[in-house]
Amino acid sequence: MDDLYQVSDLRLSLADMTAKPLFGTAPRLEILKGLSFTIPKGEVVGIVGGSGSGKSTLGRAMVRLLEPSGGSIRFAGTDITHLDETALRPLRRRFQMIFQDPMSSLNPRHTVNRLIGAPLALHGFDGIAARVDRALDHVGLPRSFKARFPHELSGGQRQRVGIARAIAMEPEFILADEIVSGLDVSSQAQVLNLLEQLVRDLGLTLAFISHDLSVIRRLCARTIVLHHGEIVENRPTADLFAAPAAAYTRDLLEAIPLPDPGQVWD
Amino acid sequence: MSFLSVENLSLRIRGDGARLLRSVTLAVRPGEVMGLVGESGAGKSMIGKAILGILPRAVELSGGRIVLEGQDLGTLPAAERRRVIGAKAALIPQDPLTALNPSRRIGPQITDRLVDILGWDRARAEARAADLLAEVQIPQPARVMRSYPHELSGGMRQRVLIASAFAAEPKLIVADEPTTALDVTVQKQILRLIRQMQERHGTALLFVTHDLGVVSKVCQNLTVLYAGAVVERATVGAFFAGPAHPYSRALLAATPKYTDPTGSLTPVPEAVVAAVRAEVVAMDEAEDG
Amino acid sequence: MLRAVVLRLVTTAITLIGVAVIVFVVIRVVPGNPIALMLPPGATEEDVARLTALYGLDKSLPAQFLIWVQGVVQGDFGTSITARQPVLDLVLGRLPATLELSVMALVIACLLGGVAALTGTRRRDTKVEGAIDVANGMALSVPDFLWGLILILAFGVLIPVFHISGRVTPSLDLPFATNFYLFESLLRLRFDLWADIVSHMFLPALALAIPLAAIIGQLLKQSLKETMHLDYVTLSRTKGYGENHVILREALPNAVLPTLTLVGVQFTFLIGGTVIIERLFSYEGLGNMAIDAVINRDLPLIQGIVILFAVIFTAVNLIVDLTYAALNPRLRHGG
Amino acid sequence: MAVEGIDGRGRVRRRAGMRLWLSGLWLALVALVALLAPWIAPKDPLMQDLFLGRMPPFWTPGAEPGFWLGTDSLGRDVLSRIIHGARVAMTVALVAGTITALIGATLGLMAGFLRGWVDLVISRMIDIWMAFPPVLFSILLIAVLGPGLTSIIIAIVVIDWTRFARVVRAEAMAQGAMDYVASARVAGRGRIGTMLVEIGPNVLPTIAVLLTLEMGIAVIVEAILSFVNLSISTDDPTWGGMIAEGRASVHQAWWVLVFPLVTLFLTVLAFSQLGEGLKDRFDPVLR
Repeated sequence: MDDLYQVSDLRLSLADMTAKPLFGTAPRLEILKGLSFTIPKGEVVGIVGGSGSGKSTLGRAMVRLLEPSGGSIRFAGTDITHLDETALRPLRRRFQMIFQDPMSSLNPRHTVNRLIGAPLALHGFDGIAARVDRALDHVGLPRSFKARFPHELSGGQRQRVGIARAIAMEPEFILADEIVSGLDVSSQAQVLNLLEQLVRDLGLTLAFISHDLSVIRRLCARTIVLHHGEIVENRPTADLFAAPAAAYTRDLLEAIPLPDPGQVWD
Repeated sequence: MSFLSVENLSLRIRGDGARLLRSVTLAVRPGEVMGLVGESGAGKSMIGKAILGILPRAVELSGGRIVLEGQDLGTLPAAERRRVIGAKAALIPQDPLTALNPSRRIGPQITDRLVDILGWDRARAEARAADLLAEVQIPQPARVMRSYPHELSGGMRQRVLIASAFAAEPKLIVADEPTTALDVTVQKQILRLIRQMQERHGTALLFVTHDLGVVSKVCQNLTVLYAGAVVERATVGAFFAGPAHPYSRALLAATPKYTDPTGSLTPVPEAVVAAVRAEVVAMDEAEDG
Repeated sequence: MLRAVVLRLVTTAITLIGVAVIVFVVIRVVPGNPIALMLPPGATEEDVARLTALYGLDKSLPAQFLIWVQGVVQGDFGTSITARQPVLDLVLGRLPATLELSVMALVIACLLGGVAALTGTRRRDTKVEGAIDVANGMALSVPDFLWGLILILAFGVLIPVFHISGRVTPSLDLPFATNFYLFESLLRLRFDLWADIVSHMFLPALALAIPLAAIIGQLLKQSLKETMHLDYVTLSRTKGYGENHVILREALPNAVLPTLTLVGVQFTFLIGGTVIIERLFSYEGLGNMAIDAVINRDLPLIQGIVILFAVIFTAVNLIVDLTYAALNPRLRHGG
Repeated sequence: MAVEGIDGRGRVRRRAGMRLWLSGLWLALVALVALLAPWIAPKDPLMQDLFLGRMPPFWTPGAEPGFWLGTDSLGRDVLSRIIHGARVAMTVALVAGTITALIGATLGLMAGFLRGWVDLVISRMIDIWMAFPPVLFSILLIAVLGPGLTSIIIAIVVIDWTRFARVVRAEAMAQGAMDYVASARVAGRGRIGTMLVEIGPNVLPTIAVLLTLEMGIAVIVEAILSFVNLSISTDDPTWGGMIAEGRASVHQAWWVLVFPLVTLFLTVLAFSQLGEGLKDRFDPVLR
């Protein structure tokens, strides 16, 4: 069993609250329209797409924050498509998620120590204090930050706490959902380098969701391109950049403004 | 001959006196496209806001002046200043989703400036609006003018805002991160549109952005800011061939470039940040005497 | 859409039935026999039994409820024990007084609250806004009952400019065909009567209005200030418009909507407040009658009044929802 | 926007600190007076003397020495009755407020976070409760339960739990949509655990504000019930009872209405200002 994730014909529809009539129920909107792919152990895969492509929904389905309405997701051989919360709990440690907005994903009333340590306690880890220290070391934050609250950190530091919380659980898989899109280029580069190094050092399997192909290129061995809830391309990143097969991928690539006045837009 | 000149502009936060802009000097020629670049907190959008007279209440002008076509805006009475700005300058805002009033139809949101401030008659203003909508490639302009903002997509709304900015044939347009909220494919179309319109109308453009890639596509000249101070001024050609200031160099190195697969990104080194910060502090000390 | 309307009607019906059941059960455990109160001293056991049977009080609770519901469906809410008149007539006779009071209070609240919100927004981040916030805070934390007492002292006793009891000066000759005195006096162009009625209603209406005015002032100001930060407001400034235009034309129409739904709920609280305010000002409305009904253990009358209040509350909520839909361009144009 | 907040923040904190102190001080005073009532009241609050009826307060001509705030129509000392009335007011505020908060907040938290059928049942109940005029409902309940302190407390709890349930439900729903709740699920925390550990602390400030407000409301409800003559027995001194008496004789003896009214007003105001002050204190960003 080499594939950590096996996703086949994944479908998901959500209630469309924007079209909800004043009284009554909202119509359902199909977000994911039958996706199939696998993620081998140890691979870093990029998931890219525009707004409304369904990339974040796919991520949330993979870590089972959302329940798919069709198809299946297997994680390490276990079918997790419709598992209930109790059955999922022992598995939860093994797939972790880093969120886009660290301000809303870190409980404003908990200290950094508690944010990283409480999930560990929940899963019966021993030596929690030492593990929290080590996680902070890993992400390059001073140990003295343990006493701080999220609002006392900068954006880049908060995102590091999010990463520390995920890796402290010693997971097999991490899902990173647009984790650098809110950051300035300088902290963006720092966080990306950190993630790259952690993947190498800890042997993680990583899915990296982004709207930005340039970021994907640096980090990911393989790239899945989503468009309107369907996979339009799923290939090694180098191939994809050298010769994009799908028209949408080509458009996407050409539209990226390079920091180079030599690039000409027709 | 520059028709917009910002001279030694300094801004502070009212009350605690924290500096937002430190003696910024800037000159824009008619028809020029000038990029204002910097990371968050660099004060780049504050310059545009100061020019357009829409600074937040908590910010005060602590020095310098803004001259638009020979008129020092600071010397004009408030109502007159608003009228001058309304007639000569315009804004393309960042977020097309919040920049159109959801309870008013599109048409009046384009024509209101022409009718109320410039005194055009309504029929002429509406004809002008329809022409502009056609110019920004909106199909069925007459129908769009009767719709409400929520009936249009994000890209369409940004086109409406561009049309609206050009309505009064302003001499200067400030574009404040106009494509940050859009997908890259839409961004490309919008950037090209802004550039086309600017060339056709001969308008000067002050383009505020954090994205060096966008600057290289749109601007002729650029000004790099750090902590409210100008770090570097250059033509786009010279800058991307090799920035003069170490901070600009570091910023360029930290910008991802997908055509360059092996080169890993270099975060802005701490030493560079410390050096540029020291420069800024030195400026402050010189100013405080 | 049809399904949605049906759903809404069903939930409304559940609410009303729930209210009816609760009142029915609660008042039937009232200690003290209402029949005994009605009869002159020295009435025989037989008299009591006869009257008990007449009002159906000898049957089981579910049976009584069924009889009552059957009656209600036919428009018969029973007969008041104390007044010996049909409950429906009594209640409908008093309803106009309470409605006029509530609507007058609502109008005052909207005026006061609107002015406070607009002034606070126009002068935001200044001492004026601070003063408005303090006034709002005080108005909000003290309920209508206390405002009523304070108004009685201030404008009824200290500077006696308004009447503090009743609905109209009793010696006046009333030519009215309905009980909507305020409305009808205007229609008949009897401004003398109208002034007298307003002078009676003003203080109780103001007492009811003060807390609601504070809520409107606070919510609308907050909503306006949030709207003032949005890009379309900024854009309007760059076009050359001044502060007043920006607040009134750009911000206000959008700020009113979120305030509206909350004001709907608060208006039902205001109507609920008429019960004690009418008592305080001896104003002859539904609420005053309700308190008498409780004190006299007039079961059919209590039931009728409570149900009527519940109907009014649900109707107000429905009207608010419909107004919201009518004002919101997103819903109006099926976006 | 960050820029705009900076100026305002310091001002908010200063004002909040002030009102926290003032309202705390007043409430402490009322509580102390309630505790020590039998020892500090200058007269017996029940003692009637028809020859001393409607004596004005001490600074007016015709005042009777020893009766500082005057007497009511039965010649009872107004000051002593206010002091003794504080006992009922404080008991009702603390006991009814706390029980109402516990029940209402728990139901609201469950409805807002657990959703599903729990929410359906609780929301429907809230709807039904909201269709009652609260004052009439409380009068009705007292008529059923009979007068007395316990009845008042029960009536307040039965009627006002929705005030907590509604607000806490909305707040829990808003907090439940935040990503920190999703991240707790990713960490493997169960539904109940998430509700108590993650959501709980974030709705606590809201509950605290509502609680102090409710304490003020409880005092008012007691006063209203006394006013319609349904509270405690008519002899026992309560602020509401005194106000009812004062209202009846407002043209002859204003002081019988004014003094208990001012006391009640200040107490209710202090409770709500205490809540607002606490909310700012609790806010981790403002702290």
